[in-house]
Amino acid sequence: MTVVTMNALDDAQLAARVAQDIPDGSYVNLGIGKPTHVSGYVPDGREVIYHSENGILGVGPTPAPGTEDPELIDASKRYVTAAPGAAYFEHSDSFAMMRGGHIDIAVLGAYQVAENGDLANWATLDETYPPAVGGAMDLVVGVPTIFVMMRHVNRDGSPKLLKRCTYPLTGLGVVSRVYTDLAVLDVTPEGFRLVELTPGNSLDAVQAVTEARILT
Amino acid sequence: MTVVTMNALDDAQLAARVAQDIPDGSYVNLGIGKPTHVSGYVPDGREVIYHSENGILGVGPTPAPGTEDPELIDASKRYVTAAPGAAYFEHSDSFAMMRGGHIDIAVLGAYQVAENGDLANWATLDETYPPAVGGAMDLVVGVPTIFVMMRHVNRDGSPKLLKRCTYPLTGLGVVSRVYTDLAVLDVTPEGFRLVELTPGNSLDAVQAVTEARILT
Amino acid sequence: MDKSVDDLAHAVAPVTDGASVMIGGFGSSGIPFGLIDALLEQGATGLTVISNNAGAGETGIAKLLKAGRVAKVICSYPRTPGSIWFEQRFKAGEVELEVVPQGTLAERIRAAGAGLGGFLTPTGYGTRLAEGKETRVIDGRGYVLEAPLPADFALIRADRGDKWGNLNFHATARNFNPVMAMAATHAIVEVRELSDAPLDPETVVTPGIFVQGVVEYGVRP
Amino acid sequence: MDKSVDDLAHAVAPVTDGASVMIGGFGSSGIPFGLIDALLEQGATGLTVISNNAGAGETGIAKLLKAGRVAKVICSYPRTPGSIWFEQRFKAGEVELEVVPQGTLAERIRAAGAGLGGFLTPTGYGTRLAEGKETRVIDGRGYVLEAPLPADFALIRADRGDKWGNLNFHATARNFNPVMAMAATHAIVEVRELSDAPLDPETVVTPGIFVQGVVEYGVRP
Repeated sequence: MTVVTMNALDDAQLAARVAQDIPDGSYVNLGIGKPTHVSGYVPDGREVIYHSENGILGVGPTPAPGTEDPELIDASKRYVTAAPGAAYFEHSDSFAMMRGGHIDIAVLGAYQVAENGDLANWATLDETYPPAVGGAMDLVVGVPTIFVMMRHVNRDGSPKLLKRCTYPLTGLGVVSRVYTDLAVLDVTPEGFRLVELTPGNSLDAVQAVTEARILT
Repeated sequence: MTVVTMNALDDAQLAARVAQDIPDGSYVNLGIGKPTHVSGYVPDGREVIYHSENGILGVGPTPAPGTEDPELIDASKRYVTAAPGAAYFEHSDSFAMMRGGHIDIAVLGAYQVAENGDLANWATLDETYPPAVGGAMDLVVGVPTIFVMMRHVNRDGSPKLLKRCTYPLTGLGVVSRVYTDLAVLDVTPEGFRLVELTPGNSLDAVQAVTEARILT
Repeated sequence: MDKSVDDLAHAVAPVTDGASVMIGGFGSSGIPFGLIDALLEQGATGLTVISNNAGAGETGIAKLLKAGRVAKVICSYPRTPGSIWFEQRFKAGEVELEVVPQGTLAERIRAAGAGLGGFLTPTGYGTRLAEGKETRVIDGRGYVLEAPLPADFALIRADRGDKWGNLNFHATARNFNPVMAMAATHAIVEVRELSDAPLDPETVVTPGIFVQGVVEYGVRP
Repeated sequence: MDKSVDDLAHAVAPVTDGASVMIGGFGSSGIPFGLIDALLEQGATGLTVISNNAGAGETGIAKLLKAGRVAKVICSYPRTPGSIWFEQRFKAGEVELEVVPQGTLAERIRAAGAGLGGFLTPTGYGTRLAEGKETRVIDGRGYVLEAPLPADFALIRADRGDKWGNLNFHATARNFNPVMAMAATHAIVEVRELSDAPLDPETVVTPGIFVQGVVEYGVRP
C-alpha cells in the first residue's frame, strides 16, 4: 500500500461534522467512544434529545465538579445531568424505544463497514478476548438512520470500508452514512457513494485506502 | 329431573365462605359479579391485597358518598379507593402480574365447570350476542389457584358442574375449587371431590343436580 | 421541542379515512372524550378502533359507532353495560369485531411499540380464540403465537403533560394509554393540565418520545 | 403485610449453591453492593449470575468472581473497563459466558416475569449471536425467537421502599432492577430508605407484588 499523506479531521472536527447532520428536534443515541463527543457540537438553535440506553431520555451536559450524582450516568458510565424535559425509565422500556423505531438517529463507532451496509463493531476475530455486545445490535435493527463515525483506516493502514465485513456482524445492511476523518460516504443500494471529501483530499487518494469502490 | 328443596347459601354467605379460604398476605383478583363481594368478608386479622386488572394493586373499600374519584375504579367499573400500600400501573404490567404467576388466587364466576377443571365463563352458544372475554383467559393461565364461585345449577335447573363443558372454554384444566350455594368441591385428577356440603344438604341430593360424578 | 397543539381540532386533523385508531381507557376511566368528540367533528370514517371496550351510552366510542364511522372494532370486552350502539351495529353486520383477550391485547400493542415480531402466550391456548393461530407446546405447556398490533393513531388521555410530550396519569386512568402511545405512529394526547415547567423526570410515566401532539383539555370526566 | 427484613445477612440467607441470581445495575449505578457483600459472606457458590456487566475493579460481581463463586455469567457487556476478575476467570476457563444483546437480555427477563413463552426480535438476526436459534422472516424482516430468562433470586437496589415491597429508584439506577424483580422467584431488595409510610401509589415503579424481601441499607454508592 502506498503511503499518502492526507488531510484528516481530528476527533473534535469529526464530531462537529456529524453534528451538522442532526436535525432540530431529533431523538439521538450516541454510542460509546467518539460518538459521545457529538453532543458538544450541536449548532445553535437546534434542540436534540439524547437517549442513553441505561434509562434516560434527555441527557444533559457533564455536571460541574463536585455536583456529580453517582446514580446519574450515561451508557459510557460517565456522570451526566438531566436536561429540561428529561425522563427516567427501566431497561425494557429503554430498549423498546430503540428497537421500536422511536429514536431517529444513532451514531456508532465501527471496526468495519461493508458496501452493503453491514456493520461490525462488537467483536474481533480474537477468540481469547471475551465478546461484549451491549446495546449495539438493538440499536442497528431499530433506529432508522445509523451514522457510523470512525477513522477511515486502521492503525496499520488496513481499510475499514470493505466489500464485505470479515469480523462478526452487528447488523445486516443497517448503516446509512459513514463519517471518517477523510470523507463522508452514503451507503446506497449500489454501494458507497461519496458525499464529500475532507478539504484537500483527492478521491483517488481516499479510494486508495478504501477496499470497496467509492461511487460518485 | 326431580325437584328437591335444598339448603342454599345466599350470595353474602357464599362470599363469606370463599373468604375463609383466602390466607393472610395473599394477592387476590376478584372477578366481575359475585366474586367482588368476597372482599367484604375477610376474617379479622388477615391482610389480603386485591388486584384489579385495570391497573391497581391494593384495592380498598368503596368510597364514602361524595368522595368518589371518577378515575379510580375497579374492573367492574365501580368506584373504589386505594388501600395503604397500593400501587397504580398500566395494562401490560397489570397482565404481567396475572399471566406471570404473581397473583396467588383468582375468584371467578362461571357458566360451566367440568370435572377435568375446564372452565367456561366468557361465551355462550348464542352467536347473535357479541362475545366478550376481558381478562378471564389471562387470569386462568397465570394464577395458580382458581376458585370458581357460582350457583350450583342454572335457573332452569340444568347442571353447571359437568363431565365436559359445552360452552366455549376460557381455559383448560384450570379450576382448583368450586364454591356453590349447595357445596364446595375440589377439582382433582380423578374429578370433583366433595369438600363440604352446605349444612342440611345430602350428597345424594347434590349429586342429583350435578352432571359429573362427585367423589368423596 | 414543543409538541403542544393549540386545540383539539388541530390535534385530530391528521386522522384519515380508513385509519386504525387506538383509543385509551377502561370503563369510564382514562378515555379521551375530548379527542373523540373532535374526531367526530373532523369527519374521518371507515375507522378501525382498537380499545378495551366498545363504548357505552351515548359518549366516547359509542358516539363514533352511532355516527357510522367505525368499520371494525378490536377489543377485549365489547359488552359493557350500556354498549347499545356497538350491539346494534354488530347485529346489523355493520361493524366487524375482533375479540382479543385483554392481556394479549395489551401485550400485542406493547410488542408493536417495542419493535417485536410477536410473542408466545399461554393465554387462550386450546380455546376458540386460538383457532387458526400457530401454537406450540414448550415444557408441557401450550402457547399461542400472537402478532404485534400497531396503529396509525392513538388518542390518549393523561393527567399532566409538558411540551416535550412527557405524561403522567391519575389513578387507574393509566390502563391502556401508555402502551397505545408506544404503538401508534402518531399519538395524540389530551391532558388535564399542560405544565409550563417540565415534569419531574422521576414521575414521568410516558416519556415524550412516544408522543407526537399534546393538547390541554381541562375537563376531568 | 410486612416484607421488611432486619439485615442483609437474613435477606440473602435463602440463596442456595447452584442458584441463578439476577443482579441489578448498569455500570456503577443501581448495583446492590450491600446484598452482594452479604452473599459473599453467606458463602453460596456455583452461581449463575445474570446481570448487564460482569463486575469491575474489586467490588460487586467482581468480588464474587474473585472468590470463585460464579460458575456462569449471562450478560450483555462483560468488558467494562476494569473487569479484570471476569477476564481472568474467563481466560482460565473457570467461568462460562453467555453473551446476550442488551435489549434481548432485558426483554427475556421481562418475558419470564410476564409469563410469556418467548418472543420474536429482529435483534441479532443474521449475526453470530443468533446461531443455533430458531429464526423466521415476517414481511421481509428477519426475527430470532428468544426464550424467557427467569431466575431463582434477584438482588435489587432501590432508593425508597415500604413494607409492602413497593419501590422507587433514583435517576438511572432503575436500569435492570424492575424487570429482574418481576422475573425472579425470590426478589431481595436493598433500599436506601425503608419508609414507615406507604409510598405514593402514583410514584411506585416496582409494585410490591414483585418483591419478597426488603432491607434498609442506607449507603448510597
